Amino acid sequence: MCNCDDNHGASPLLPVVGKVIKIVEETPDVKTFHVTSDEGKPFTPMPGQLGMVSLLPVGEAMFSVTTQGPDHLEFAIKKAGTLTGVLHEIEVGQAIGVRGPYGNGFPIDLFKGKDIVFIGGGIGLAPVRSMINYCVENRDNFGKLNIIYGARSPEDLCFKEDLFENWLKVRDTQVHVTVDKGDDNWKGNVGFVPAFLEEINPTPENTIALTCGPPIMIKFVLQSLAKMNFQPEQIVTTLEMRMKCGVGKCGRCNIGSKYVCLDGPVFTLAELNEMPSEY
Amino acid sequence: MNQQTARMREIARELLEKKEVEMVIGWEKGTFFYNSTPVFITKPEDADKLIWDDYCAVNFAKLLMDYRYLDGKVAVFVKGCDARGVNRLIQDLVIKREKIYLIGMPCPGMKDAKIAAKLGQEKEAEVPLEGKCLYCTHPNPVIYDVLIGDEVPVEIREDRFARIKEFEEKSSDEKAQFWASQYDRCIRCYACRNVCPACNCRSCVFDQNQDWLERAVDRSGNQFYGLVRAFHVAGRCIECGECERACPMGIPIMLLKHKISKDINELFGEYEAGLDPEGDLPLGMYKADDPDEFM
Amino acid sequence: MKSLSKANLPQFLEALNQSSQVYVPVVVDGTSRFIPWEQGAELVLDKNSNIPPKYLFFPQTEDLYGYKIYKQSGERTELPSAMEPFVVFGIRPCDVYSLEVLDDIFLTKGYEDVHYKQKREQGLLISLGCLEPEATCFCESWGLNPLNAPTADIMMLDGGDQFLLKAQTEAGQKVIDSQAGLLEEFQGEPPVGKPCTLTVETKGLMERLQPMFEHAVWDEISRKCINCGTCTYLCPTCYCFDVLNKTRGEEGIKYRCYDSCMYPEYTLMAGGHNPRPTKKERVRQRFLHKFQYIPERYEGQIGCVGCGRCIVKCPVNLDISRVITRLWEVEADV
Amino acid sequence: MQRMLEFVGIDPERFQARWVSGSESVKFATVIEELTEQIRPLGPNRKLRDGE
Repeated sequence: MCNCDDNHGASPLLPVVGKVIKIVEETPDVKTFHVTSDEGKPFTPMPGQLGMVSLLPVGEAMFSVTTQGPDHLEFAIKKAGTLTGVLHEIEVGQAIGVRGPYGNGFPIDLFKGKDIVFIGGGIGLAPVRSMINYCVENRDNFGKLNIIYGARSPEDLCFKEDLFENWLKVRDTQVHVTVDKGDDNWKGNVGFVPAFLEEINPTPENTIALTCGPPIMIKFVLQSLAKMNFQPEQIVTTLEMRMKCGVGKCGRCNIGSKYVCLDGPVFTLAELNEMPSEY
Repeated sequence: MNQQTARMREIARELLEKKEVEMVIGWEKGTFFYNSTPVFITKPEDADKLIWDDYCAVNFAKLLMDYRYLDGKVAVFVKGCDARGVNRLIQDLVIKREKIYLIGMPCPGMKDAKIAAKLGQEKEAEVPLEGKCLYCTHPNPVIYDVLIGDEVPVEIREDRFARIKEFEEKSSDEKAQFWASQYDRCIRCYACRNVCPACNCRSCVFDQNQDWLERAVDRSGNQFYGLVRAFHVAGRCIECGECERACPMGIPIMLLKHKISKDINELFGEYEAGLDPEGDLPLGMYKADDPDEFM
Repeated sequence: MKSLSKANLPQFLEALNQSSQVYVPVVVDGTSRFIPWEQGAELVLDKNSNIPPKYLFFPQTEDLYGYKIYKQSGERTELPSAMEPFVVFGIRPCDVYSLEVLDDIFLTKGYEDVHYKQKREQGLLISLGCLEPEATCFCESWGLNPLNAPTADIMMLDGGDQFLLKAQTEAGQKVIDSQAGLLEEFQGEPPVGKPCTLTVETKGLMERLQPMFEHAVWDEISRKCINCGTCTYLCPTCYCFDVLNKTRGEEGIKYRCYDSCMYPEYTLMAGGHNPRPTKKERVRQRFLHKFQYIPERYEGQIGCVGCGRCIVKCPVNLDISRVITRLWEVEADV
Repeated sequence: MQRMLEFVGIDPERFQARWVSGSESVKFATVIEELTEQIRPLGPNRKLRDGE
């Protein structure tokens, strides 16, 4: 877990002031913001790590870095509150504060050489995508990739370009997409992710499942995975908690004695079972 | 053990045995002789925890809000101020009268726990009454299902507006300085709001996710909080004095509340909140002959 | 061991005040707190302060950095917070230890809180031992000694008409040497203090609590709590804070201020999900954080120093020492 | 409310209450101008300021 922040001695809460160079509208309520700074990429996160995005005078909040380029970071942000509401109104060129990377990120060694089942729901695909793209860039380190993703409706599907083009070109990679409610020109599967997962029925042999989505979906996905006898150590998820400082000091994001912003947000189900169920 | 305590335990045991109520809320002995603290009894055999002594100052009305969705009834012991607190919640449509069983306790006035702690048990006789009991006008509960013991004589120990008139004589700079130094000490713990039966809004203007009040603790923010809360309970404040008793920093909050009550009495006629849940609220309705000095 | 006659105390403080700002416990409008020393200030030295000295190291509201509103360009400016040296006179051993607990939290685990660190480095502690702990004190139950704060710079005891001073660090020794004129040698026996009257069993409390997350006792304990912030804001070991900003026109200040796990919005997330929706979870979090999570996360560190401020000031007398007793009484697996 | 502002030490000449309906735009303008003229000589209001 890297804690080297470039401004040694200065407060870890001090952001780097960067700039939004591109805004992609994924869905009516999700936009992806490409952020860079004068010195290029503000920080280099591992897959699953978070960044604290601040837009003053409104406020700051923690978001997963969905993917990154050589000199920019991408944050996929759903409109859900005051800050995210304002973020959805800004234009390219807007100054934006960023600090990080925070959190432990996905345990890469656990995935090495294994087949991986990615199960995402709605905006939950954002953190999962950082791992998918990492696997695509280091394809040989990993086994078969099986991406299962669902959203409320076809227009709510995030990262359509990846889903229907880029990821299909990757070796040994299947992409299964479902929606809760289809519309007239939707040809794909219609149904909830947990049921869809059981239809696809990936084998637990030498496989790691990585899931992230709304709490209700996670509850049933975990049940389905158990039915397909995935062991708790084979299931990895990333939690959303209210985080304020991002450096394990403000005491807010604790689950038991663990701080989600430092010891998380990524936990295996085995670890979660040890922790009090208060998340 | 005084006979009120005995009677309290009897009634509680009966109510619970006959399953007329799911829970009985009363006082039990706390850590020290000057602590009588709320207790929630659900089993008849626990009724013997109940006590009635000179330190039962805690007002339960606000705690009833946690049980408004309980399917059964809740019994609660009410002094004069507690009963007005219950009326406050009924009138604000927060709890329903038929869901609570009220056991009235005529109140001789409670002793000041903070001073009792200083003086110690030997000098207990010298402990004065709580500030809020000095100006109490209704020691006998105004609403109850059953009354324990007979009513106590109503003797006004201190006119509740005396302090106000005295304070009004000061110059505006003195007043400003007084309130500045008082609210400089506020640590924004919101005990005064959380203990107040009149503060029963579902979501409060001072909750964090509404940016009306900055959480930075400074003089203007604290005064904004104190004053706005005084205005929000204007005409509904039952003057139970719990806010002043609960304040860890000893800020004289009741001065603000009594000032507003005095103004309401002068502008809209004699009125004491929480006496009759059906009556009109002075600031809740409009009369043609309402004064309008600023027209 | 040196001795300082009580008559010379004002002189002693005035002399110290020349080189570094001295803070002393004084009653301000009925509540005692640590404020800058002034000639003629009337110190309260018979019992602990209502506001803990933690406020000097971790203030209730503290500015972090300034900023200009982010438009096409945005700016944030580090605020000059060069902290001059200061002296805390009359801090009690339990509060000195509470700073050690905060050191673990603010200065370890990969990140250092620079604001707290600066104040900690600049602060010199002259601790006054408690000859007669108050009825609400139970520091001894946590293994602390009311007469001695090992990490204080100077340890002081009340010897009747004089104070007995013992330097415990170089900085402390320097202060003693600089005030040699006012001090005399003391040969006699230091006074003996009384033990705490309030005691609770704290050994093994962490292990005891680990299986009790779903225990029904939490319902019973939390019922009378009114979820105000009094206990958390007066506690010397509570450290939770919120990070916010206040804007005035084009510029603003990013600041942090105390926050309390007792408030419902503490864990409320965008989209409405709240892992601690009711009073029970919040009251449970407060006690588990002190008795289990801090010891678990910081290898046996304690989360409560038994100062008793929350016992004194809780509007409904939810007494932390009785909670501990209750947690031992109930059978573990109900 | 006027009495309360006085009670917490705001100088009485610093505030006034007027009844102006939304449609009385002329009266609204004159009332504001009047008030500003009266207040300006009193200088800035020191009270209820941030942390002074």
